[in-house]
Amino acid sequence: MDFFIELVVSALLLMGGIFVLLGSIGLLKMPDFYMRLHTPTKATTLGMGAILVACMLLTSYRSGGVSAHELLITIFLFITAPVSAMMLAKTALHLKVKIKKGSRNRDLAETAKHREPPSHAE
Amino acid sequence: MHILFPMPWQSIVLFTVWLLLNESIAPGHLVLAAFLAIGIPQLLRGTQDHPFRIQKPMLAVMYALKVLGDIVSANFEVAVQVLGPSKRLQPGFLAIPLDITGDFPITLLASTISLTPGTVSAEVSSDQKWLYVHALHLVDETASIREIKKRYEQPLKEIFGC
Amino acid sequence: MELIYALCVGVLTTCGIFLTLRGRTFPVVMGLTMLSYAVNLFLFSSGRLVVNGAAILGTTEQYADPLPQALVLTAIVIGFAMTAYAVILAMRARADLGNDHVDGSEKALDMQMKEKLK
Amino acid sequence: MMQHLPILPVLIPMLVAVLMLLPPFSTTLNRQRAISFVGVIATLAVSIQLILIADSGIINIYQLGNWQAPFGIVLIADRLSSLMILLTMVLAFGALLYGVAADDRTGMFFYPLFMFQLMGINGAFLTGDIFNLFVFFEVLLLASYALVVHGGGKQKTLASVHYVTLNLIGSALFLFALGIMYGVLGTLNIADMAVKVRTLSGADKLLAQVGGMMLLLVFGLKSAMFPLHFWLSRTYSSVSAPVAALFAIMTKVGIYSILRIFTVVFGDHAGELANLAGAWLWPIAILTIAIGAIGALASQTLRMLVSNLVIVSVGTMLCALAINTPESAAAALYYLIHSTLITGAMFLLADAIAEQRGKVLDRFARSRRMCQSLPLGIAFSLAAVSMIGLPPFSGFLGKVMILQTAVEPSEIAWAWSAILIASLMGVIAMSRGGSTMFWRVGGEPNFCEMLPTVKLVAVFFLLAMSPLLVIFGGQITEFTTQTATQIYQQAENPHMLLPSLNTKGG
Amino acid sequence: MKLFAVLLLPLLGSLVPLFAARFNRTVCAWLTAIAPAIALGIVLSLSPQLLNGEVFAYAVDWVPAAGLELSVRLDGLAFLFLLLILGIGLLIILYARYYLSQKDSIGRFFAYLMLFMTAMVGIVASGNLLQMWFFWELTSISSFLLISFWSDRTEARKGARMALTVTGAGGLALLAGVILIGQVVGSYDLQKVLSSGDLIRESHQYPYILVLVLLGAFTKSAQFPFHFWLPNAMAAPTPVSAYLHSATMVKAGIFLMARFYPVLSGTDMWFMIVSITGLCTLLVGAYIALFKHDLKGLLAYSTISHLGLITLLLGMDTRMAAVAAIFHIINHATFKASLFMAAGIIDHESGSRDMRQLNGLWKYMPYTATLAIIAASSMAGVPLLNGFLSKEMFFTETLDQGTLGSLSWAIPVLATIGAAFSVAYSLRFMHDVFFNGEPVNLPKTPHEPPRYMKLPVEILVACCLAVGMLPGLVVLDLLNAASSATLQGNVPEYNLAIWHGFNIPLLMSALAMVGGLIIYYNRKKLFHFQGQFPEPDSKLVFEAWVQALVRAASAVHGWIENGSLQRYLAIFLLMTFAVSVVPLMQLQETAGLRSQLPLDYASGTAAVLLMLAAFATIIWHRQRLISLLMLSVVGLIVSVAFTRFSAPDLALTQLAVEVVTVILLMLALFFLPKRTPKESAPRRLVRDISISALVGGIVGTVNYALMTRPLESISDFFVANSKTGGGGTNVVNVILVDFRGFDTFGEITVLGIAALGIYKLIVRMRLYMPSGDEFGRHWSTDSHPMVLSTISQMLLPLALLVSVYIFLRGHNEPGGGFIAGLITAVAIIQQYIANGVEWMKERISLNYQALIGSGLLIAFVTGAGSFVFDRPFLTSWFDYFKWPWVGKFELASAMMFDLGVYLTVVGATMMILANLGKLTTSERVDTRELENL
Amino acid sequence: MLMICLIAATAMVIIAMTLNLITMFVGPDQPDRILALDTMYINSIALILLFGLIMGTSLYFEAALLIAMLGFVSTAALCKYLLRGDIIE
Ligand code: NA
Ligand code: NA
Repeated sequence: MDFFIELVVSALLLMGGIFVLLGSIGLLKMPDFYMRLHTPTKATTLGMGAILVACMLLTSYRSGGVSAHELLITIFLFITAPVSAMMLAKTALHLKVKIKKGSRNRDLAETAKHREPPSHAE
Repeated sequence: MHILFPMPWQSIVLFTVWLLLNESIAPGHLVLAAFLAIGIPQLLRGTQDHPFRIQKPMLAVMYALKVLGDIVSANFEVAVQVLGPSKRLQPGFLAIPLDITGDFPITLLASTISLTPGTVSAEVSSDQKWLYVHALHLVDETASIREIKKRYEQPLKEIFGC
Repeated sequence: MELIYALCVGVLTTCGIFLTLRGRTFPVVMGLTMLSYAVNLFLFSSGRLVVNGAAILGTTEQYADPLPQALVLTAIVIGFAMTAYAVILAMRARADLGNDHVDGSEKALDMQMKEKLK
Repeated sequence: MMQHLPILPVLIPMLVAVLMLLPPFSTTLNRQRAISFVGVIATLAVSIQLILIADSGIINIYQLGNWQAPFGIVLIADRLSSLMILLTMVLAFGALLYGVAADDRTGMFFYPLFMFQLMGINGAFLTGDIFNLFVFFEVLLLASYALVVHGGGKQKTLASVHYVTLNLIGSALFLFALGIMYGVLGTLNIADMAVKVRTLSGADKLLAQVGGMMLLLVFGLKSAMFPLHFWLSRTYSSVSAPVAALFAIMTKVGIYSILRIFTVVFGDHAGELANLAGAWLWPIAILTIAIGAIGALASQTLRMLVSNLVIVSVGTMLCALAINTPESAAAALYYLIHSTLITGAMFLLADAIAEQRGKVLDRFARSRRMCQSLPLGIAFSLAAVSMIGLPPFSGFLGKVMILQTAVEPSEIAWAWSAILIASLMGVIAMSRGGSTMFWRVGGEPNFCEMLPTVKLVAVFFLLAMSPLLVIFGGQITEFTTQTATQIYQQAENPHMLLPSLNTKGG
Repeated sequence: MKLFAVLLLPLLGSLVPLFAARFNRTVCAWLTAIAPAIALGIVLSLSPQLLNGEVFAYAVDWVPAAGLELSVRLDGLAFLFLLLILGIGLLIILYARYYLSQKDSIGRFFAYLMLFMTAMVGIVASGNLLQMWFFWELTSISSFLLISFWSDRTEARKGARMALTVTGAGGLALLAGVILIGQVVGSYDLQKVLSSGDLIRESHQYPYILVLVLLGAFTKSAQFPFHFWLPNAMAAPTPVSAYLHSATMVKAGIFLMARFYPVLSGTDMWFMIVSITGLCTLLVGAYIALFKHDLKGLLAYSTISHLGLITLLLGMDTRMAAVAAIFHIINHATFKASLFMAAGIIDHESGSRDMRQLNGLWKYMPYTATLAIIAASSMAGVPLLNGFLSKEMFFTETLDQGTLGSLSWAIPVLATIGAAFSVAYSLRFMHDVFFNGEPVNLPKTPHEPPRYMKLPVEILVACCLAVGMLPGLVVLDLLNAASSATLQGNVPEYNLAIWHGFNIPLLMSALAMVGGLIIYYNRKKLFHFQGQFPEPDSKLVFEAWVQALVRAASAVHGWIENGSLQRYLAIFLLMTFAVSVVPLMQLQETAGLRSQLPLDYASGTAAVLLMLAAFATIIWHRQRLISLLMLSVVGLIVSVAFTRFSAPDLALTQLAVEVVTVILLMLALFFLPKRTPKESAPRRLVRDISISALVGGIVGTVNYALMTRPLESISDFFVANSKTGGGGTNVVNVILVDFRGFDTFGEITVLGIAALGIYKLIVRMRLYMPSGDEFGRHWSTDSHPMVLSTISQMLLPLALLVSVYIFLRGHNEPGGGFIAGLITAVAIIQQYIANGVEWMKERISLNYQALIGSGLLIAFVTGAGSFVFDRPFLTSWFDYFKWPWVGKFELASAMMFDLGVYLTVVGATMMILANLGKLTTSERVDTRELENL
Repeated sequence: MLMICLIAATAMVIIAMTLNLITMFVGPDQPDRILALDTMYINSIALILLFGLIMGTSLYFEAALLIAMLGFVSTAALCKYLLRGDIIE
């Protein structure tokens, strides 16, 4: 196998694995929900992207053609992940989950919950 | 034309996706793809409440690439934040005043913000004038807002002309 | 691999049955769902476990037994129909009987528990 | 079309049911009634044709998709399945006739579900493939779930919760059993299973034994054998009348399956697994009779009483199956025919009686006099005498034949005492109940709502089968004897059911 | 044919009154009488041969499999009984016409009566034991109807039930006895059985046969201790009592003993059981009869006593005793029937049957009194009457036997005492009713009955006199014929003279007469003595027993079937464990010889995750949402496992189904309590955990044992024929739509039915919607978040595209109609979630029911299409086509079938979910208080 | 090297899934659990793709695609449930 492709694929795979793992570590480690929300939305999505690209490269190489359908999953994840995150944030606002002490603009959470403009806007 | 392609962008996407799915540009698939690209939008006529028009396609591509880059670079930042002690983080909420209008552009902006580092969109105010965002490490509130507006909202406003 | 597979099937069966033995309709439905997972895995494995042998002609040398797979597919669909019916029936029971106990009344409460509650 | 005859009892009800989901039939009840009758009568005609063919000794094997057994699914129209189909359709005709009078308006989809139920039952009787049997079990079960709640009401809902849950566990068990059978035998065709079971030994034999016993429980649950009978009385006594009548065949699906599988696959010729069920069937049969008899005595309503007598009848048939000879199987089949039709009639009758007794319904309590106590009384005495197995109606004949087939002293001791004592309990319970309902009456009814004639016609249609079964007892027992003989021949030589044809006709 | 006529005529006769009831009662009676009269004529026409000892037998097959024949067999014994049944039956018809009142339905009465007559004729004229039993039980049923004729009277209903229960029980015992005889002899043919006496007596079943047959006989003939039903059967109209309870039905038991006399008698067991039972019955009946103030009660107990006497005779070890028994059957029938009728007349004309009220009736009805006194004298055994003759024979035989060995002397002594009581109650009947002062408070002033009501009594009394005075002329031939039929051999020499000279039997008679007079003279003291004992009303006692039985049954039933689903499930599961554990215990090695797959860490970890999630599901089962989330994890990992083990189709299906299920569960959870209350005690938990673990252990063990053993399966065929025969490379899909398409056909039907059933459940569902969550928080006001709605709408066409993709490739690669259908359904559901029901209704209006219907119809038509080509249902067809420029492509009937699957799946899933969703579009009601947590 | 990286990536993904399950256990709130489930869905896509790469087949691609689609639907439904109770209204 072409060493270069192997190298790239390996690197992508490792990167993907690491980001996926990081996303999940962050999910467990972060002190409040909103902070936990960040890591899977970003890290996991990126990790997935990396793995999918590796997948694409490797499959294309192995089959000798162009394998691009993994791209679909990637696009799909990039479209849906932020929406999921937003829905979750919305849910968290609604349920008034605990916000880490010392967070800034904690009052905005209440305003956001009611979908009102921030108080300083009036 | 409008009858055949009520939503041209949708048809293009469907056409492309079909070929991607089948990983083939064989004539048979092209025919099938064309058929589906016409047929499905016809079938779903009226189910798209948020029509949009892309005024500047090239800019859109640029925007996508920029966001992609931001995602990659930003993630390393997040990696550090995750691995490092979280006590040092200073999270907080932001309320970003919106200049763009329309469901689709706002959705796109919110999604971009969520994907890019440090911020997650949380809620849109019911009048669609404010976007609430949670930031993982909020140092300068106004600077962050300005950065977001400039980096993401502005291009979107141009792309969709809204 | 077979051992841990069987272990999983056993555990799923155990948990599914435990839930179906509860006194409320919702856990019972959950238990039935869980049990159907166990059943599907069990039926599936009656063709023995094969790795990388999907029964698509031309993709591999050693094919996994396709027949149990077809059976499981049928079983999944039927299981879905059954579960769906059970779920709605649970709702209907709640509507008709006023509570979600499987016997339609809470008087069938465990005797010991009753004493305890006193 | 003649060679497609075996599949028509499945296809006709299905087609009728499906058409009723679509316009123009989905819109009016009258059209649904009409097409349902057309469907049932057509299927009845087919079943008569089937039994005529079967009576000439031909086993009609229908290879679906033109795939050769054991690879494809086959339908087997032999004497036994043809008999069961005919029985089902006669019962269905009566139930449908009764249903037309009122019950079709008390809930949705009565006719489609009724026809789907028939499809499931007929399919279960015809199929020669064990997994396909599972599928048709599910068809008939789901249709029955939906029919149980037909008409609505707390009792039905509650009965349904129990019925559905127990049967869901039963379905899971069925699949476990199928997994084991396939895992050991590598085949699903019943005849092929029979061929392969003979060669088993060692661990394979033990595993197949587990699978076989699980199958027994699955069929036992359907047939309401002790201790899996708990669903029966509450379900049967709360569902609407035509549904209950149709359900009379449901327990028989279990009995049929036990007869088929535990004769052909696990029968006398099953090598080390010969007579697998025998040791268990005896105590189960006796206890089933006992619990049914006890339940009959404890019953406070006619429908409850009939339900418990159904359990007794199940135990009686299981006794015959436990004896496990062609003669006992023949006797069981005769008894099965009788029991199905009379149970069906009795449930219809119970509903008619309940309708005329005001709010007392079918409870054994003092009430006003029935408006039509004469026809109902005649019907009741006929049904009651038949049901508890006294002459001159069909109940006694089946019972006598089952008693006759017990030959071993221990068989005689157990089976006879159980069956005869249960009969006595039946006599006590039925005479108490009947005399209370018909004779312990106070005052004339203040208003008189006559039953629709068609309801009485339905009741008497099914009831008339009982004397006919006695009058033509010779011919019918001749047929059941040949049926049983055929089943035992299949057990001896399963290759009868495995024709070697070309793999694909093209 | 003549013979069958004897049997069929009464049967036809039972239909006559149903039609004749419209005429007046006399006509009805006459019409009814025609059939039995002809039958009697036929019997009499055969009398020369029958009296000569000839046997008429004719049989046709009825149910050969059961050994049941339609047979008639007439011999001397049958002849005797037929005369009694038909002759007295005719008299009863005449009598009943006057006895029954206007408001009684005479048609119904005669119909029952004739039915009963048919049954009796059937018993005595039967040449097949099963047929005999058939009619035996028919007598129980018809007598039930007759006794309960006045069904509005409690005692009639209870008496009838008691009679039915006791005689029915006896009948069942008889059935067992008959079948045993049939098994020993190998036939139910009476002639064969009668000639197999030794075979039966020597078989080891003999004791059982004897006891069972005698149980039948004793219950029917009201022998002690089964005698109690007879007095209570007196609630019947008197013609019934006269017919059934004196002349015929109770004699059926005697007939049975006589019939089986050649087969069953002759052993010590027979003698002991029969004679002691007879003796006890004789004494008990005679004693109690004296104390009955009710005329019919007295007669009933006297009947019991006389039946005991006959039984005793049959139980004695001399052949002559049997002859005496037969003789007494005749005599008892005549005098007792006439006495009953006389009692009926008295009751009818005076309105009372109580002997404390009835006094001095001689003045009012001297003619009837004369008849009654003659009959009662016969009963007492007064010379010149028939009762005397048979009683003398009885006494003779008591002296002649050695049944009880050295205690045999007791029999004559006790017989004499019994006879004395018999004289006493006969005296009471005569004296207390017709003399003994004036009537007390009678409801009516008594007078003679109508002319023809007396006629039957006159005829019977004439018989008593004729037999009593001219026995040799009147009855000798008949007695001989009946006796020889009973004994199946020569009748011993005997002399039917009125006068045998001074001998011991005569002395015994005299002693009995004197004793009877003394007893009756001292009756006041005896009544007083007897009055000290509480008189148990057997009706109440019996009813109490039945009640106790019912209560016990209810208790046992309630204990077993306590209405708890949890218990039923537990029993079911334990049963499963029980049947599986037996073979598994014999399994030496769990693991087989098949080489196992190596365990990789990823699979191992996934398995651990699966198990953890499963445990978490049950640990959190009381917090339902969390439990549901855990269940989703289980489903997810199961899907992943399917990909790991080479089942892509399964993975796809499992995933799709799982999501739909979770959505469904969430929809349901909205209406259900959000938490499960803690209601299982620790012991219950331990029980449940044990059951679950036992069954789970079995399943796991079996699974392991299976997987580690090699398998020879039919699957190679599918792999080999998938492409060539089915036209697809995805073998699983080809199996689904072709090899085993019929399964799929059933499967989609199941789905369709489920949807219909669910719709049925939903339509009538009345559920309150919670206005807030489990913590009482109000719901969010944003019903359809803009971002979700936007993205969902955008994804809809893509999802449809994917489902088309999955659909089209199914035949060759993972996918197919079912998965495609689920994807489409999920895409639509997503729109429901994101945009709401209203939005969907405006934009996509699909008739889901029609969708299911057309899906199933397409599958059906595809399958049935092969009929056109004369192939079996679902025979598939495929071919490759070339289209210029586009290229080669395949068309297959399987795709059409798959389309049917697709439509059904979409229709069914949407019908379930969308309708469930619509439930909530109605007004929200605040019902937080309903949520009891 | 490729195989090692594949196995390493698989290991990391499976560890990530384990962590997700732990998150689901510890919560503390319902959104946390849903988020963890959502992440688990995505991680399982990675797992399936990696399995495919290791085995050298792309037969499981559709499964991965489907998880991506269905995971989203499931998460949206769960959030909707917590927000509104009624997911289809
Ligand atoms: Na007196
Ligand atoms: Na809703």
